[in-house]
Amino acid sequence: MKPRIGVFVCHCGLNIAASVEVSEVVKAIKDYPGVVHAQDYIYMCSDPGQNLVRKAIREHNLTGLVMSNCSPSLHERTFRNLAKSEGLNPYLVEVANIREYCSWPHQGDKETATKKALTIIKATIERVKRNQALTPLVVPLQKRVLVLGGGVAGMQTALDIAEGGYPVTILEKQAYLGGRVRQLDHTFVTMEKAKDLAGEMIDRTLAQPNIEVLTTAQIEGISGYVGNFEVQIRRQSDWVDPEKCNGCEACIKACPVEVPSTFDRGLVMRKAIDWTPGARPGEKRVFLDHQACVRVTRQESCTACQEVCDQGAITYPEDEQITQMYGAIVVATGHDLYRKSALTEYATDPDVLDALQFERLLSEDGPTGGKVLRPSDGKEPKEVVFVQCAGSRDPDKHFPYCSKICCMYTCKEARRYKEKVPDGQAYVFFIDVRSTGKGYEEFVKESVQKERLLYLKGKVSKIARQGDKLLVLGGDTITGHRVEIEADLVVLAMATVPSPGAKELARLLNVNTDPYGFIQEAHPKLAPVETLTAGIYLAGTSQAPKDIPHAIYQASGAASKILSLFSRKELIHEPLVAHVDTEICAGCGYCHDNCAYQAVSVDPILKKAVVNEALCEGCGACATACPSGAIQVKNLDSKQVFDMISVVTKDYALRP
Amino acid sequence: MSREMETKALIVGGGVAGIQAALDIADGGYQVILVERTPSIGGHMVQLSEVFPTLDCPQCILTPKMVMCGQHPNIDIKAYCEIESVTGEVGNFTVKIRHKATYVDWDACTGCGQCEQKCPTKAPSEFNRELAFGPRKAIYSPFAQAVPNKRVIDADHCLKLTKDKCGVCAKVCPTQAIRYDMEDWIEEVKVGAIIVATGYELYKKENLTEYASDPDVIDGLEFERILCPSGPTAGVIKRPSDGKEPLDIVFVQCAGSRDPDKHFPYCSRVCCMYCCKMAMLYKHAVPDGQAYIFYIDVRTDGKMYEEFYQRGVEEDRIVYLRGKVSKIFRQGEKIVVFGMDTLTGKRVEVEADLVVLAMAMIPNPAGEKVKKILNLKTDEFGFITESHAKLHPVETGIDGIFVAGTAQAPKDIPETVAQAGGAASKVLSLFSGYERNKACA
Amino acid sequence: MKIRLSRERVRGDFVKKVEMISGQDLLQCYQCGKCSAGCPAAFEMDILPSHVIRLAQMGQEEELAQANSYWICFSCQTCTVRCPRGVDIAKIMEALRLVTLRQKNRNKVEATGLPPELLAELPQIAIVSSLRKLSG
Amino acid sequence: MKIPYYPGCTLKTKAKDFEDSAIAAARVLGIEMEELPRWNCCGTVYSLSSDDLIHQLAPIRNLIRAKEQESDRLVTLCSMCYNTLKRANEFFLADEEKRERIKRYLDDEIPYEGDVRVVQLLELLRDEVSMDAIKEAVKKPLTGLKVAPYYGCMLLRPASIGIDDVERPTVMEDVLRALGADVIDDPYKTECCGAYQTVSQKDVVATCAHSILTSAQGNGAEVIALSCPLCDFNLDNRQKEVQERFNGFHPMPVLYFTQLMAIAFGLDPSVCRFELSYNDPVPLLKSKGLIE
Repeated sequence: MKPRIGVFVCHCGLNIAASVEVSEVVKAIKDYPGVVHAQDYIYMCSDPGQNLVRKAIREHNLTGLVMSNCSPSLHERTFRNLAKSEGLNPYLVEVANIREYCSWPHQGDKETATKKALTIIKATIERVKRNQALTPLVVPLQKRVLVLGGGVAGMQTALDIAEGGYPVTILEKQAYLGGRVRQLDHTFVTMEKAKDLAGEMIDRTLAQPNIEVLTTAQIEGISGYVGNFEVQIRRQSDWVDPEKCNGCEACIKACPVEVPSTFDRGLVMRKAIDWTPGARPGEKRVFLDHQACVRVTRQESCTACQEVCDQGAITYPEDEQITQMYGAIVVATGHDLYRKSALTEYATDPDVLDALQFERLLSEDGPTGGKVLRPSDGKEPKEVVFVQCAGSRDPDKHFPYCSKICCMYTCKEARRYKEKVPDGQAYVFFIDVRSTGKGYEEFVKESVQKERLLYLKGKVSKIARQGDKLLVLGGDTITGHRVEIEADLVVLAMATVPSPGAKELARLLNVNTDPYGFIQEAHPKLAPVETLTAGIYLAGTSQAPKDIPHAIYQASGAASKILSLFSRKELIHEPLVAHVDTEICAGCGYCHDNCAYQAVSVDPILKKAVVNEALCEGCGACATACPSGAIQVKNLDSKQVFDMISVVTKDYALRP
Repeated sequence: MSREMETKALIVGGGVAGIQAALDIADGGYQVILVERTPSIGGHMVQLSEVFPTLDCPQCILTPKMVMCGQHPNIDIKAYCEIESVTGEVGNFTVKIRHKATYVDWDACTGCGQCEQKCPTKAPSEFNRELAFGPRKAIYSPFAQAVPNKRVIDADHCLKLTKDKCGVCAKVCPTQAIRYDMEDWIEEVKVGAIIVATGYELYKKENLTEYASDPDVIDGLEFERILCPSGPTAGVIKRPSDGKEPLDIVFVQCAGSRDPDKHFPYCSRVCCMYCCKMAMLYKHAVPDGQAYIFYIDVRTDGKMYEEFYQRGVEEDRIVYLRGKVSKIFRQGEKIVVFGMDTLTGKRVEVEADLVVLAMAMIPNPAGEKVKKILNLKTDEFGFITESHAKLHPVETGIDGIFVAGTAQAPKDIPETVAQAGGAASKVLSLFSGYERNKACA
Repeated sequence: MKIRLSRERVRGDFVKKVEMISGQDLLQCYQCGKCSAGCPAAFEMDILPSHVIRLAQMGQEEELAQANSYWICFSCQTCTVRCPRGVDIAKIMEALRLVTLRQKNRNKVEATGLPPELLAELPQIAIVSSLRKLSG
Repeated sequence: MKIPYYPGCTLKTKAKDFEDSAIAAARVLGIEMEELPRWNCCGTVYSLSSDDLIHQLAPIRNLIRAKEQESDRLVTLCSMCYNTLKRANEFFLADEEKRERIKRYLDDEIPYEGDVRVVQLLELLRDEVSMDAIKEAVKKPLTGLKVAPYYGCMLLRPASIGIDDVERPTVMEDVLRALGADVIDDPYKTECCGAYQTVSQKDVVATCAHSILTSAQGNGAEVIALSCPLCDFNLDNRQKEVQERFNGFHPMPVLYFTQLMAIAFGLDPSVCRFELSYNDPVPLLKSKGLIE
């Protein structure tokens, strides 16, 4: 069938008409091959403008439209919807952008602008001639969410989605919910007990009927795409039945394995079977840590604990394997602290702690019952030095970034220390005090004055043991003097780093990470909770260091994206996707290698490329990589592109 | 809940926070009324030159969102409107909205701009921060990509409305949209939830009396307009007094912030980054120029912010000086800045061509009325108090009323966008939870 | 130069004395340097006002004893009116002067030591205020 | 209007030009400044220490003198006296415990509760006389005379006792403008002259004076107007040292604002006691036709 194309040229008020001689364009394009109708109007997007287009479609029986106006990001949808309502396939409509690409950059040069507009329109006509009528893809949608990580960010996302009426699974690696907040003493600015804060959220989470919590569980495999992720989950079975256990501790005494306590950050040793934090803060339970037990680590058949348990509470069932479909996934895997031993200029010493260890010393449920006693000899430290930026803001040796929360938690820890040891002195070495949140600056000021904290601007150069004391060599760049302190205890605000295993998880989920292993958001400003993989979102410190309020509202932000997603019956996907001519395809796999969305694979048996249309974003990277031209993007195939180029080169060939 | 819930949201304020929340809720399938006080949505973000740390232009990243709002079937933008009263409770608020007289029938206006072109009267442009460079007309649209793309008449400057002369806009309007006799009118709507996103303003320079009141001592937003490629100087860096290119430029951070004795105790959070950004953009536009930044602490604590700051120092050779500026005054052609570098312990005197004050961020005074109508709790500076600093950072303590963006506290764009999403999520949870429960029952 | 810090230093008698005489909390100062930036006498000072406060915060009595800053200070209070934290720096300067002047025979200006031609030239107001500020 | 007046040490000697011109000019505006019958030195500088009360006694006694005149106000000319008296009174009012202790040392005096207000002549002109009244009293407007007002420190700082905005005062400008002068805006008008350091640190004061004077000259000033005998000495007499230290410096006259008032009001120039000035202002004033 011969194409019957209509060309509509918009004045956009004076936006286009001031630079482009619209009437000349219409005159010149009227007789262009394939064009049966051309027309201009002051505002094609306005109601009267749209009516003109409708009338033309009917009267001239048009088979394609070239809308010559502003950028397609503005009105492509408008005119495609219009076409659809007139019974014309919307994918036979293309926009020739003669505003952003032409009239705006060529203001005051009517001749150039008019000529260029004409070229753009002709090229678009050539494209439309080969356009196919397409139908949007419909993808089913599983309205169930998987949240990876049961810290405050994960719980907040889960709560928002669950309150919106959708089922959520929280997958938590540890045996308890609450994440890092469970390890903290107080939280800054409000000085609430962290366990109260975590407790409130945990209570709400456990009470929410739409939330399923899987502790000691991890994701093992994933396939599928947005709306339809199939996820394999491995859940360690509980080897101690909490219903039967009476807490007699016989098993703990009998257990031959001793490991550093992870919850207390290695400040004390514990057995492979031992007390561990319970579901709610303040509660505890006996728990057998598979990672420490010789039954797992050395495949031995030790049953020392089972033998002494007169309640019969201990059994060793196999791990659970769960497979479940999810429509969306939220990564909220949190953070860790950089290891102290990386800073070799600071002594490896029992009295040189990282900030989380110090939190444990401050905590009532910590190894000292909340008394500040130094690990080496149990004495109360009277001179305590806090060192900020330990590994942060150190592009040469460690991390270039700022860990964001250390300025505030250091101030809080110093303040808490002084509340517990009123005759002690706290020193804080800093480079810049970054107290930028609501009430933060005021908190630092108040703490300094109330607790007589001495802030020293400068990095610490060396920390060395000297008898009973730790010698801290620092500087005060304000007076320009070197500073030496004989401290009893040193607390290092180690850089915030992603949780262990974050990189592997990112690879599994096919989401990007930044050079430090934090999950990369799709756009720092406009899509801060999305990843580039549709259907996978992020929350909390898995994305970057952040404080609790920021993590919580960001987690809600991620929930809102999912609630939006789930508000539809099914997912509609643009049909402008890659398409393989299997008779040409040689199965080389270049397309697969170049696809950022994992949308193209090579069928192992047929040795032909296969496009998962639900994942394809139509970017065309595969098409440019394909040596034979077998893979093409629909409605922008290479023939169309070359036709367009021919127009442009022909029009400009005679230019001097 | 026994009563029916109105599953429609009202958002007050059409800046990036309001836009983001509106889009999230609308994409979630619910109706949104987006009320904006000025003739166009976009807020302060569209005034900016480029945004840190990516140096994207807001025209590239925000205007598409504005257009999406304008075209979204679920979003009803009510520009040039203000909230008059609110009654009721979560699920059932009755809101009276004042449509301020635009003197232009927006149903008829096509946005062609012929009226604006012919209008003989100039007035200071709010969008251009009333800089000498960029006046607007008495009938105007605040900027080229305004959404909605409609004109309003500024009744204080229009010759027809002040002196009953002229009337040229009515003559040239091809759709006869001009209505000189238009009056404010009140509309009543019912909504189930409200998000307050009334934003910020900058503290007035005049409050810092030790710094001269001088055309060449400007605030951050004024400099954004001068830097903006589509701004009133077309991106050519000129100083307001004489249009000359400034070769020595001084940025003064914490101008009114971190000053509990005289101004505000809090940190305004974004100035460290935007000063660095503006100094970089300045340097890109004026390669011979030199930028100096006076600071107390460099607070570059977001993702890639520290790296951005280091780039400013290393690549654009920004000289950072640690110390507050004590006095700024004009001496002939130059603006003299008395500062200090506390690190060398030396006093620093700069003879600058232009001085940019990073004025403290304060709650938008135009939001005061809204806060009063809604009975919202605020801190002593007027920022809306969230119901719990950590657990409920977007709730206001009144059921069904949420807060987003800088109305709550100073924050940058990514935080604003994330928080707006958070507020939208609360509304979506509320509406969708209600509907799913109803469906189950 | 090196500073050894300890509890005895940063909470020693010197710090207490300066805080008591001046009525100011030294730690209220966050070292922004605005006082030094605007001080009209700073060009002659060996240690600028903000550094004087910094050393006082750290209890560095000896180094401060050597400084000329508070003897140069005009008590003009430019620093005081501009301090963002509301620290009355002029009072701290006064306190540092008094720490010395309250000891015996430590006057900077002696009434009997002024030459007659100077006394003849100077207005009374200069002589009285100089003696008030610079002698015990 | 009668008002008790506190002269202070220097107004009776080296700054007689200030006192005589002020009393004469004020009289034109209907103000009778009545010198306190017995006054003592105010101490010249306010004590900045918070642990001695002794320095507060002298100024408070002077306020009691005003109270004895059955007045609730006391006017000063000298900026330093103003500052010391006013601050002492503020201190007396602010702290009840200290107030009671001070009273114990004043038990030979009539009871005093801090109810005397200290005002400086400029305040009185602004708040009670009005600029219009001054304008009306002008017989010989100071047309063409380029005057840079200089406030120094003690009229303005600290902010709680300042007679005007601490950074951007305008009262002296307004008075001079009312007199018809061409007022020069100079950023150094609130910078310190070096004050009492003139006794033992001449050179420091000369450097300060140099900055202030050259800034004013750079902005076109022919004469400086001020209100403090110590500023006057440092800016006028110390020009000798300024000339010695700084090449190319051109001396300029320095006057009390009241001397300019007296001239503009057409009073006999003898009340101005120009002979007390170090840099003779007469040639300049003559050249402008302001005096014979």
